[in-house]
Amino acid sequence: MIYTMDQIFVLLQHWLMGMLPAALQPIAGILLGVAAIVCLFPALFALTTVFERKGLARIQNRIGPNRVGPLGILQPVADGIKSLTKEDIVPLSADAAVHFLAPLVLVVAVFMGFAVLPMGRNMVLVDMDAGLLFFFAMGASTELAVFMAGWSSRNKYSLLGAMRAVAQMISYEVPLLMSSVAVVMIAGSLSLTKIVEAQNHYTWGLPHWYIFTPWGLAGFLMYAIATTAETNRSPFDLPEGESELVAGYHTEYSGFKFALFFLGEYLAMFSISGLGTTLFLGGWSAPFSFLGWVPSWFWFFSKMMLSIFVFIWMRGTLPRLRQDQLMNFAWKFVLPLTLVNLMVTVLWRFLGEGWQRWVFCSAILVLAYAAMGLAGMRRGHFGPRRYRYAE
Amino acid sequence: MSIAFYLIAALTVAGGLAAVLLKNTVHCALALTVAFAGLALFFLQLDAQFAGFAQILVYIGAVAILVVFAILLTRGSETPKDGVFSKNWFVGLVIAAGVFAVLGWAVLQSGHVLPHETAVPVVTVLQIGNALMGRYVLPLEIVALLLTAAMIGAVIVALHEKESAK
Amino acid sequence: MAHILWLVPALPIVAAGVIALLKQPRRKTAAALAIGSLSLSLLLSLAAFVPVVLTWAYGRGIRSTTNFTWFQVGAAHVDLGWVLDPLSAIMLVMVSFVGLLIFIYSTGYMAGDENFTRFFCFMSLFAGAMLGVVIANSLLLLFMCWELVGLTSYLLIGFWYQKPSASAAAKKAFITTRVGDIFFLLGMVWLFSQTGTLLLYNNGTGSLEAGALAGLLAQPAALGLSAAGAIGLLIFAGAAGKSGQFPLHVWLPDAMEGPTPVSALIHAATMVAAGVYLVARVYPLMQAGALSGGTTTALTVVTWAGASTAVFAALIAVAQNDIKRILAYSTISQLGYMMAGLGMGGIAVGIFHLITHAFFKALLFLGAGSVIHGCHGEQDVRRMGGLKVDMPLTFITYSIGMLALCGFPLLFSGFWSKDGILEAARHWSIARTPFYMLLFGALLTAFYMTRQICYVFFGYWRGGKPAHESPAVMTLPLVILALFAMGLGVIGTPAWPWFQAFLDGRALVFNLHVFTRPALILLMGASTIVVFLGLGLGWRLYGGQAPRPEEPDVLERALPAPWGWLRDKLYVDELYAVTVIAFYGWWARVADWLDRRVWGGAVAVVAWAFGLWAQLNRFLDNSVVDGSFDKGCEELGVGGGLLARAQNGRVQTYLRILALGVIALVVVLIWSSRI
Amino acid sequence: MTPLSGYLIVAALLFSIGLAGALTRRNAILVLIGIELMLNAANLNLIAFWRYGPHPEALTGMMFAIFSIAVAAAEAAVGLGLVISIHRHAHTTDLDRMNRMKG
Repeated sequence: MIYTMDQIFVLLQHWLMGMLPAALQPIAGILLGVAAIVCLFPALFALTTVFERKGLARIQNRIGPNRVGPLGILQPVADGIKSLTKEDIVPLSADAAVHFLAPLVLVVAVFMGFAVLPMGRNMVLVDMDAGLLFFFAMGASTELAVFMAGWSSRNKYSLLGAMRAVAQMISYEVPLLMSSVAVVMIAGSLSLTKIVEAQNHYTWGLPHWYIFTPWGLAGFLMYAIATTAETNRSPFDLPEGESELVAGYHTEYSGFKFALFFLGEYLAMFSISGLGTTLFLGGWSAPFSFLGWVPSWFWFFSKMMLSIFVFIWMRGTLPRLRQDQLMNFAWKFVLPLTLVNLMVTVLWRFLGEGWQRWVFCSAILVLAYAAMGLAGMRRGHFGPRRYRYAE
Repeated sequence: MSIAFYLIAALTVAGGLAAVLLKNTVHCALALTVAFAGLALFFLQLDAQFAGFAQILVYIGAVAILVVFAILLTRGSETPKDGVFSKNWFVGLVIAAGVFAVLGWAVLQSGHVLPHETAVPVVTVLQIGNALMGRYVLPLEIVALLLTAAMIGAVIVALHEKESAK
Repeated sequence: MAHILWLVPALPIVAAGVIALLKQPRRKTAAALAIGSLSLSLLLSLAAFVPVVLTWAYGRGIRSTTNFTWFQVGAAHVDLGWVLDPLSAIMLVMVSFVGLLIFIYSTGYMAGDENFTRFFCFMSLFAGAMLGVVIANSLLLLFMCWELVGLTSYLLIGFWYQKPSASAAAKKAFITTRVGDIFFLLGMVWLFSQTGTLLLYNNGTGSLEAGALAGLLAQPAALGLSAAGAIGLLIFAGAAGKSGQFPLHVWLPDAMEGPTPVSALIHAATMVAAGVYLVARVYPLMQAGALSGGTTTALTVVTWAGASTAVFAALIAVAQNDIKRILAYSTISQLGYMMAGLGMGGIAVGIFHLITHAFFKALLFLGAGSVIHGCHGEQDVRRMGGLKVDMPLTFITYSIGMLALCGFPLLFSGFWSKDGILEAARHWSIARTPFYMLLFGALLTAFYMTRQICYVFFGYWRGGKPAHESPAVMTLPLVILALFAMGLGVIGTPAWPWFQAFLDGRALVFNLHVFTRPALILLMGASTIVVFLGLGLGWRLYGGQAPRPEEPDVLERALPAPWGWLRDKLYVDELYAVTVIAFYGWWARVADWLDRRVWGGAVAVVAWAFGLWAQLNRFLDNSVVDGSFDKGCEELGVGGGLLARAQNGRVQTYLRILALGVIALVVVLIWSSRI
Repeated sequence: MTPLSGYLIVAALLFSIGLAGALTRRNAILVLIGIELMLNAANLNLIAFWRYGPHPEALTGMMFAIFSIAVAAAEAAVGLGLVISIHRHAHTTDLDRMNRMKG
């Protein structure tokens, strides 16, 4: 029973495939998987929008959407209908082809990422040997889409937004990779399923998630920061800082294309927090061994949604950074720390079992964090803003 | 020769041609990325998963962006009045054609000695990692050094002018 | 212990090296380094000294050497090494201890000098070299350190090189000692040629051991000397140079131009004693084949030189007015005593006086330094006086040193050591003259020291600014040294001749009955009388009232002519000026003339010839070579211009050519593969 | 026509296209793009030969390709940096106007 609950989607897929001739079955399996993803995540996106709006409203002491449907649950439906029926405006001077392609490329590239995420036991579309690499490759190609959007719609705000976005994405991609490489070094594989398997053990009922090790914790924090910047979420949402440039690179998009951008952004959030879950939070493995009976996919999605919630929470809490602060933070704080973290991981790997490695690794990390933080503060690279008034 | 091969080849060559022929420099850059993607697909088709993904990561993720940035920084995107092709472009074209003729001829000549379909090699990332850390560790180090040097060099080359301007 | 003995000299030398690298203002570091290293050396020396004493007490072999080959030329190999025996052990302790005290003193004395660090660099280099001299077991090593010592002495005398007198004195010291060193070198070479080794002791094969000595004795040299004796005399010449024996003493008084601690360390306690030590080291060489009465020609020469120097220097000291010069001459005369003691009484006698003298003469010099310091750099005794009130501590210690130097009976070390020498002189088999000379010397010593004391400490203040007592860092060493100057005599009394026994490796016997021996009583009485005579005379003349600077000295009023001679140091310098230096000057002029006229002319002729040849070549060049060459250049220029066309600075052109090259290459490859 | 030769032909075509671009375009960046294309054609050759060569398990060609990708990245970075700084100097990226180095 438990097994069936756990494997229900897999079984479903097999059952459906069973109705087809053997020749088509591989293709059919893939198609089914793709279809599932393509249906599931946009739905999730719809839910998340309303969830976010309500959450922000709570934080800002409002009520939020509450007109459409009970408690405004159906708000996203209304939004969807609106954006579909809205007139699609393309600026006259815009570069039609690129302007048209940009959102498509973005969404496609983002969707690709889900292909390698294990969303549950045996629930991965393609179990690639170099899954992580694939994921990052796809993530890298979204930057191009953003640029295309910004450049093609001949508008200096869009262009500025695009430039900002691309610069920011590139500079935060480095710590993102670095912090994931630490996991790869310990798990000894680029395949995400193997990484999850490696974390799926328990001692005294507690899981062996990587976040519960010094390097894992540090890596996870770095990863979280990097992802926030990668997905242009606040406090790193300069690319679409409404106060400065109207809406960043999708200023000139309206109607369905705009919706696509919106979708792409949230999908990116989903996929990247899914990856974080897989790398550091033990993927679909249960937090306590006695909870093993709960289906694995439930754990995956709940963890993912949890990190989504954190995203929203930060958005509601933190103010936006300045461009130079952003860059300094990336290159002078996050990157060095990830490098230190790599070294520490190596140490952890070769120090062998025993309490020493806990002490040493944590000590090194804490010291590095403190030293770099203080140095940065003193030089004013980051830290509290200093306001300069016009003379 | 499978259908996939022809499709990918068409895509890649089209991308390449566009990258060379288009008037708008940014379009060229985008077309270039198409060509890169096609090559990545080629690699995948040739069972070189790792190389393919590396290709995407490096070229589409980094080089294309670099090119685009360079274009914007040099305001090269607006097309110059006096044509995008250099004065005696014809000579260049002829030479390129000559090169292609020679290469193609060579390939076709040696067609009979080339090996035929062989067994699909299974290459795990683990093997690649072992190779990189074992047999090819020296080149790896050298490449790492080279990349560092290149990074510093690029930064200095791009920064120097501003410094002196201050 | 013996095998790490090399650390003792090595430490200060290393310290010197480090200090040399320090920056000028790092004064404290420099002083700390120097003093620390030297105190370490002192500890090591003590650690070396104790076992030697113990082994001697148990009557076992008390000489341990460590040798190694430095380099090898064919069959002959040059060995270096160090020896640990009573002689070196005692010298080690003495040098490092006195040196340490003087270092501490210098921190106070040189406090105001801006070249503080340089000073300490040189000082500790000197200390290291001197310790090296002491432990050397090979004449070569000894010679190296010897030269190092000479160099540092030169550097330190000329420390205030701004003063022309100082630099002149430095040069003088260097050159004069060099004269002796040449003899030393000669002796060394000769020794090497004879024995094939420069090691002193090398369990049986050393040059000072029976086998070699026998060989040397068999070798007759000129005027009835055996090779051993001749070599010994040559080496003695070197020693005389260093420790200012009669003909070569002239540099020592001028050496007082250096800072006072330098005078105390180098020109009183240690370096000048190095000569004596050297003679003691090679004593077997001189003693070899002793005639009846245990003396040889070489030893006789040593004795006469020593005795004459003792009297001669004492005489000059009487008429000096510079506080340090008086002490310098007394040093010379005391060194004479030591030499004489070596010549007549053997190692123990000479070295005992060396040790005691080292302490009280260092004390005197430091006291003088303290006086000079107190009187703001005044050195003329006639401009001092009445200081016993202003600087009581200095006065007490100084007078202790003075009494020790005079050999005041029973209480002071100088008495016993000098007595040993006198006794030896009395029993000398050759002649009695040295005995009386030395007695006379003792009288003079007592006299001039009293004179100096009266000038400096008694009477009333005749200088400018009133004097003040020196800081504790300077007076403390004085006190310590004073204690030793008094107490050290105990270890060498005739009743309990520990020192002598230790040096000669004899068993130690204690009996008070020696004092009942009439001979000894007589001798001690004689020296006592002499001393008191000297003191009394001095007090009688100067005690009441020392004359003020402008008016002539008391003695001068009495007998002006001899006083004049003495004041002018018996005209030795002038003698040298008219003989040696004049000769050198003449020879230099000759060489100069030769240079200008003869060689210069030759060179000029050659140069002219070459000039001619060059003219010829130029003609050839202009007419023949250049013509063709220019043509060639034009051709090349034209060709280059043509080629430069191709280089039109267009990248793409180059690229095209490259591509063409590719095509050609592929075609060629394929053709070649075809055939 | 074996599959390998097919890949080789495509590679040669790409190479020639890149060369043509490098030879005919004015914009220095476009020339760089052409060179990148040529490099990639070479990579394709490497991979193809690795795949159809006698010893694919030795990974030689693959490694060669990976290294050449890394080197190409460096080359692009430096090349573009040079172009930018030239643009700062001469305010043009037109190669025909950049002939100061003429002999």
